[in-house]
Amino acid sequence: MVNSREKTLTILKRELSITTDAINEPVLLARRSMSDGMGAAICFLGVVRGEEGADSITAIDYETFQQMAEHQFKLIFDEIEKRWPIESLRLVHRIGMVRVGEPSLWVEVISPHRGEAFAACQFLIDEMKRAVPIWKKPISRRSQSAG
Amino acid sequence: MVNSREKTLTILKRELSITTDAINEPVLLARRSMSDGMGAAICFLGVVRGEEGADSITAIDYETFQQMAEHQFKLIFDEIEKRWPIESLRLVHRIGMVRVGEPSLWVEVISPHRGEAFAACQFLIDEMKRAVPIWKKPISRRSQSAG
Amino acid sequence: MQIKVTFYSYFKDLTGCGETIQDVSDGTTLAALYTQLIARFSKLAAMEKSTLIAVGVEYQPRTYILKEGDQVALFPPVQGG
Amino acid sequence: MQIKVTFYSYFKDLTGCGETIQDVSDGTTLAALYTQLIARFSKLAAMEKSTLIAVGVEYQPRTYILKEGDQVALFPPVQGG
Repeated sequence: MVNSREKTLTILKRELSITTDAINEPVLLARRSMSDGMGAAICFLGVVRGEEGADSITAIDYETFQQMAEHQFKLIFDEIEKRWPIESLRLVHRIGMVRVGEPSLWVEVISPHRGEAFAACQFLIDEMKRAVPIWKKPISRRSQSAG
Repeated sequence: MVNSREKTLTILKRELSITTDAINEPVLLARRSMSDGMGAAICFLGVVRGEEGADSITAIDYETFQQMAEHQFKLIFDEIEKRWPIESLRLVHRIGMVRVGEPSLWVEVISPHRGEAFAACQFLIDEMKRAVPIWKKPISRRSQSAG
Repeated sequence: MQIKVTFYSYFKDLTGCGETIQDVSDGTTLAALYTQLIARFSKLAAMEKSTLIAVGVEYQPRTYILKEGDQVALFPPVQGG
Repeated sequence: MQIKVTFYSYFKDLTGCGETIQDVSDGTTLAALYTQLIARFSKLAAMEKSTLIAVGVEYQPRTYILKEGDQVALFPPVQGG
């Protein structure tokens, strides 16, 4: 599943979950571990907004091609491992019906300094939006089924 | 305390705490509120690392000029309010003795989209390091008092 | 040979199905496969430029030559997050 | 007039005190105040270029002219986080 890899600076602790379960931030937070050399942790939370374009929505129905999504996330994690010294990378993407106000994405990056944590976290989300097969179907307030 | 301000896009909910109390992430997380229009929340945690330069340390003793620090943070918050549509900005900086592995800084930014949350969070930390009167005294493993 | 083709997102609505089998001859490229699928599912024609194509779990260019056992997935631009 | 001057971080070690009172004449700038302080606390001389100076809770340039009641703070570059 993993491309040829160059020598990396640190061993990356990776956790990836693509799941219909609700994202439970306190539980995820309680499972965090950071070694003495780590000085920065960033968490990003993506939440379903009440409007999608001009439309007012009640939820987004997320669909994925799960096996490929997991593989594409692994490729992105590999690339991050090559570029930045990251100790821990955890990502949860919720799929299925996610109501307005609920999180669909949770990302945590732990690294020695904040610069690389910010860079890796933004790279991860950008690349996800480019390559990971996940799609959104907004559920509109009126029809409850419009696309 | 606040400079002349241009018309802002959103009302900024601001919380600032410069305190000797330990940073309690779960409690801070439980107090988060996001309105329906908000799609992104970023948390940054800065943690005391086991080495400062070449030296191995056990803690950092943070000192502040508190009244000025609070004012300078307010100026930075004002500037962020002008630049990005941020709904909520919360920052806790711990002062006094902070041991290795413990957080000294916690920042949370909530905004409609992730771009502005990342930008505002990085701007806030950069500006803090430029202008807010807080100083570090590393406590070395050997002397327990070296500067 | 027979190639299994899976559709995701609103491509399922355009084709009216989640997957199909397409008979192709040796040496068929993904571009040629797409043309054959348009003949069966005309609504795919408008999507040709923006369609992403994977073989297995990897993206492949239109010049990719299909081989026995390949599973192809067609879908619109992704939008996770 | 008398100006209260406060030192922070290792400037307290350099001067041996957390604060002091400096007598200055009308029209004295922060630059001139600093020169007077160096006469009393010689170790400040090496720090002149990197010193940050605030009056009250605002940073001020060296050209700032002191007035009655001003409280001045001198400190090295800040390093929060």
